[in-house]
Amino acid sequence: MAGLEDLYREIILDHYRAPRNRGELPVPPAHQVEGYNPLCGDEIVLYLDIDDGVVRDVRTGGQGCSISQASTSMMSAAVKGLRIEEARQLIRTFKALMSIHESKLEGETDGEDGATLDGVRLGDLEALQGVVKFPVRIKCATLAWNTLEQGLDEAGQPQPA
Amino acid sequence: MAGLEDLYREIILDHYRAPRNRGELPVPPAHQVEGYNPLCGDEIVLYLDIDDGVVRDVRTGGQGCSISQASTSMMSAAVKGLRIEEARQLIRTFKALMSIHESKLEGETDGEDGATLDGVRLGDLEALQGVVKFPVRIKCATLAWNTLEQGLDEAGQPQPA
Amino acid sequence: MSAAPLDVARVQADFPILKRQVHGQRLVYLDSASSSQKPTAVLEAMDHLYRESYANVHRGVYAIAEEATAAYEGARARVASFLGVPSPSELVFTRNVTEAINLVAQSWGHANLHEGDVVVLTDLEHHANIVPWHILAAERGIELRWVPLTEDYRLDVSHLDALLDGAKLFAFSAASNVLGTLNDVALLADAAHAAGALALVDAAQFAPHRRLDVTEWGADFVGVTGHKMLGPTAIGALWARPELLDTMPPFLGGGEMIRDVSRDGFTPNEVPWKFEAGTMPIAEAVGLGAAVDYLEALGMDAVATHETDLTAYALRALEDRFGDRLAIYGPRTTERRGATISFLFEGIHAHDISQVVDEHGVCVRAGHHCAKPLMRVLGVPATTRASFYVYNDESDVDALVEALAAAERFFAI
Amino acid sequence: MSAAPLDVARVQADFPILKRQVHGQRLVYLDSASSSQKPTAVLEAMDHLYRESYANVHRGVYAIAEEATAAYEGARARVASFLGVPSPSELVFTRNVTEAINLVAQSWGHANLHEGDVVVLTDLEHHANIVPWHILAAERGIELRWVPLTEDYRLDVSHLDALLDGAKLFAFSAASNVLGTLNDVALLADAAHAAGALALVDAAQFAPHRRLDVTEWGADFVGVTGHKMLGPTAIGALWARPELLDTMPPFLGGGEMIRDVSRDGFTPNEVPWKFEAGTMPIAEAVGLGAAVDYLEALGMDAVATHETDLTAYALRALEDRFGDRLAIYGPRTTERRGATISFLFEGIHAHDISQVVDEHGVCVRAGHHCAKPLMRVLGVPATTRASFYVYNDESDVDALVEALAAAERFFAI
Ligand SMILES: Cc1ncc(COP(=O)(O)O)c(C=O)c1O
Ligand SMILES: Cc1ncc(COP(=O)(O)O)c(C=O)c1O
Repeated sequence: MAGLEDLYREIILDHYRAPRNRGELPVPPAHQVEGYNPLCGDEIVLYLDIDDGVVRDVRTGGQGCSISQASTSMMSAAVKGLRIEEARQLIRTFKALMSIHESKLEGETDGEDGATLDGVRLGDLEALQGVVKFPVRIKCATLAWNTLEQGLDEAGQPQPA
Repeated sequence: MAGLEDLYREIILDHYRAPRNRGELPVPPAHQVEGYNPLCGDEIVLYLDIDDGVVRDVRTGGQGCSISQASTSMMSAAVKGLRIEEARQLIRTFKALMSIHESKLEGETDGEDGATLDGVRLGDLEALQGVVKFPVRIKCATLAWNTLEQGLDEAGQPQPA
Repeated sequence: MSAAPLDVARVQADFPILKRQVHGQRLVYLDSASSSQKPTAVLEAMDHLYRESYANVHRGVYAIAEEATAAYEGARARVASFLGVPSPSELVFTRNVTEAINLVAQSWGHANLHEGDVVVLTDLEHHANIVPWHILAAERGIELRWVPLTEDYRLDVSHLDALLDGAKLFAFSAASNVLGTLNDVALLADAAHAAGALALVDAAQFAPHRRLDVTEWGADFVGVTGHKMLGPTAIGALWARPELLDTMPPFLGGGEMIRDVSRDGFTPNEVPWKFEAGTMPIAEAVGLGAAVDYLEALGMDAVATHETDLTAYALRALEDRFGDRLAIYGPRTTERRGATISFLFEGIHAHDISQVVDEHGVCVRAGHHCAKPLMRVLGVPATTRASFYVYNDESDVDALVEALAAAERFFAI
Repeated sequence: MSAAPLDVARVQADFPILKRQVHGQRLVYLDSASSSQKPTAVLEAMDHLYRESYANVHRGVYAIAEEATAAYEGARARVASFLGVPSPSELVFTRNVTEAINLVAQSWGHANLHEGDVVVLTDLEHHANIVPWHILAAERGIELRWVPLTEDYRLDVSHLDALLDGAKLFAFSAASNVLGTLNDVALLADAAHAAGALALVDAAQFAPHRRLDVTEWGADFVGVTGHKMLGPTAIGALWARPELLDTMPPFLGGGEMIRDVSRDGFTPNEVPWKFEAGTMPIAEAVGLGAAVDYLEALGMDAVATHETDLTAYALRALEDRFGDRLAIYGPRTTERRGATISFLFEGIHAHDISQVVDEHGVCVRAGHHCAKPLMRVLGVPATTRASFYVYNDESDVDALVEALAAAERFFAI
């Protein structure tokens, strides 16, 4: 039985209370992209400043629960400065983390090497892995990432082969 | 519990085996009308020779189960020669007979005065009252009568006030 | 009509799920507006059919087929009588109220609505009474208009006549699934008729809680959904005036809804079967029949009184404990109000509240409640919603208040 | 896959209704082609959901809502796997196969069929796979063509290519509900594709009886209906190629099928939810999940073998006892044939036969079996139909033969 502390780790509540990179960027040159979670009504807006294959800046807006807000905040911090391929790799890694089945996680020692997946360092993002134990909330955690992916696509950046 | 003999009275089987008034009439002057029982696929065709407010002649065609065939046969015999208002009255009476609930019938002595309803003599038709105990078959028994009613309507005869 | 007050303890004993624990806590089910729990009588009615008299209906002449048909049509008669429907033949079974409204949109709508025609909705509709009209609007170019809300979360009828001017249909809910507001259906239906429009009532949130009489309402279409009124999933009903049902074209095509089929075409069956294509929710209809029997045995007046008392208690308890920190989206008194209470804590998302109170065994909904246009009007992305029904009592309200207090502490900044 | 033969006595013990008596006789249920009976496991799965974990799905974050959602989506995964569907997201739950076909007709059909387009059907279709196309034909002016039958009650494929020439869709059943004929689905689907048409398969009478693998068939749409395959009423399923589902417009509008709704319009949800408007048949999906588990435990190969043996026995018994007096409408051997046998006695109406055998506890269907165009081809208004399933055995065939003999005597002229 998963407890609330699995879901609401301290670092998540911290990102929720003090979200990083809130704000807007002028469009254009930035790309603006919106995401919805039809379940709970969460909305997120991303402004992506992409230049020369690099995510130079990210700003976020919208409203949502602590999980979606924290995930958005963490995502914005994690992808800023990444090359597009790196950002896409991180999206894949994060989504893979979110699709790991509860039973696998249960057997894990607490985050000892859970911090890498496919060799990608997750850092703070690792704190979100407890969400997997609350299936309904997974969409809250992935909203920012799906929106980012859509933004990268829309920004017309070539997809990796 | 109703038994088969309630449904298949001898006189019904007789009408079924030797249906009265089978055949066709030239259209026009006769009116032709068709009826279907969507449940069992029974089809009936009536030819009505109506003149001066009187059902001068009736012929019947189509295919169906013993109940629908017997009811058609009995109907044709019963309405031939009736004035239209009388025929309509008979339709109403017959349908009323068919909508009497089983429990009422159970209490009845066997046909002693069951042969009249609203003061209309039913004669042979009375034999069909056992059908009420087999709700699914009621539509077999009423098919001919509904078709007759439709025929009288279509023939443009004035409906009684 | 029973004048006896509701014996909630006895009612609770009829609902097996209430014996359940979650997270080691007593289950406090406060999400009946989403779907109600089911009494043993409903479960047993369906089980009995399957174990004793199950067969497809309208099709067989053998004994169990007759029994199943009698059970199915008997259920139609009981539901019809519960809703004040004059004749069972005016009641069409559907999967849910969503399908009932889609049936009207596609059958009546396709036959009667053309480019430029106006359908009037309200700002408090559930998506079930919005999206079917959007689909039609996109296909046909009809215009949608929206009756706004007042400050106290009621329909603002001050410009109703202007909004209804030239309208063909006014489609509105009898009770809001978010605000708890009960609308004055007869008044709205009258206004529709005065403007020459038909009135469609989404009674999903009304039928479970108040005595409903379609003829008193004077509307033209009324839809209800079984799973919110103690019935099983997969059964709902549409009542419509018989003249309308008679002339409406079929909705779905298939077995049962036809009189004849040839290679060249088909002739539809009589109502209500014209609208019941394929094998219907037989056991579910029987379950809904048992549900309305159960409600009638409780007495809808007793149900209404119980819910009103509980709502008053809950409104007071929330205000006493949380004051201004908790905003209630809906009328603050029990006047023309059902037992559905939407609220938000300043700075805490509805979703998070719901998650924390679940830890205390308390089930409340968080989200847009399938009413996104209303959420936009309210200016919030989501609310937390507690809704009460026949099996809830004051101890459930107390449990909610304690769990909310714990949630507030948990997210305290 | 179980290679063990079916232990019919054990199977019978799982079906509570078989303990029932009618007219003082043992119930001999031979109408499974109309609807099957339900094993205890199916009834208990639904009961368990309602008693332990019931809530509306996809909507709540609380524990029992999560459990209900997991049960509903888990059922989708199990049914998908039973049908060889690659991913659960390709499987849409519907009320029944009738709704599945109407969904295709209205969603795919409205988007893809225009005046003069051709849809090819066959002469052995059920109304469910005829009337939706008639409705579309009347609305859109599409042309319907019909694949005829051979003398031995199979599809005559000799002119198939000509019939399919220029067609957009070939819609046919995998198994006839009247004749018992099993069609060569892969061959028909290939022919459709060769002509540039899509293939829709009505698998209502196939899925309960034979292992079905949608990818092996290579069709584009496949519909099944739960109540004929040991599941409850009110649940069916439509599989379609994901590319099709993705591009098809929504069918019914309401909650759950949307991603966003505003006053101006809506954005549909992902598949399969795009096609699941309103509260779905939650308990019924769970029941169908339990039904396919039950069938898988029996082993579909064992089911097929059992049915083939029983059909051979029945065909022989009918012929031995009644000879030419009894006409069988369908293949005379078990090759490419299911366990559904339609027949008529010379001079005795199907309805009357059914009534008399009921007196002996034997349930058979009489009528047009929702296949009136086929009845016209056969030149009869109705047939009597006996259909066998997992819980039937040779003693049931014997009871049928005795009851038929009694009926023949009763109506002897
Ligand atoms: C071949 C076939 N298709 C379609 C149907 C319709 O099934 P349902 O009524 O469950 O939609 C049936 C059964 O009646 C059938 O046998
Ligand atoms: C007001 C209202 N209308 C319609 C619906 C849709 O009900 P269903 O999902 O049973 O069709 C609901 C419930 O979700 C509702 O509250």
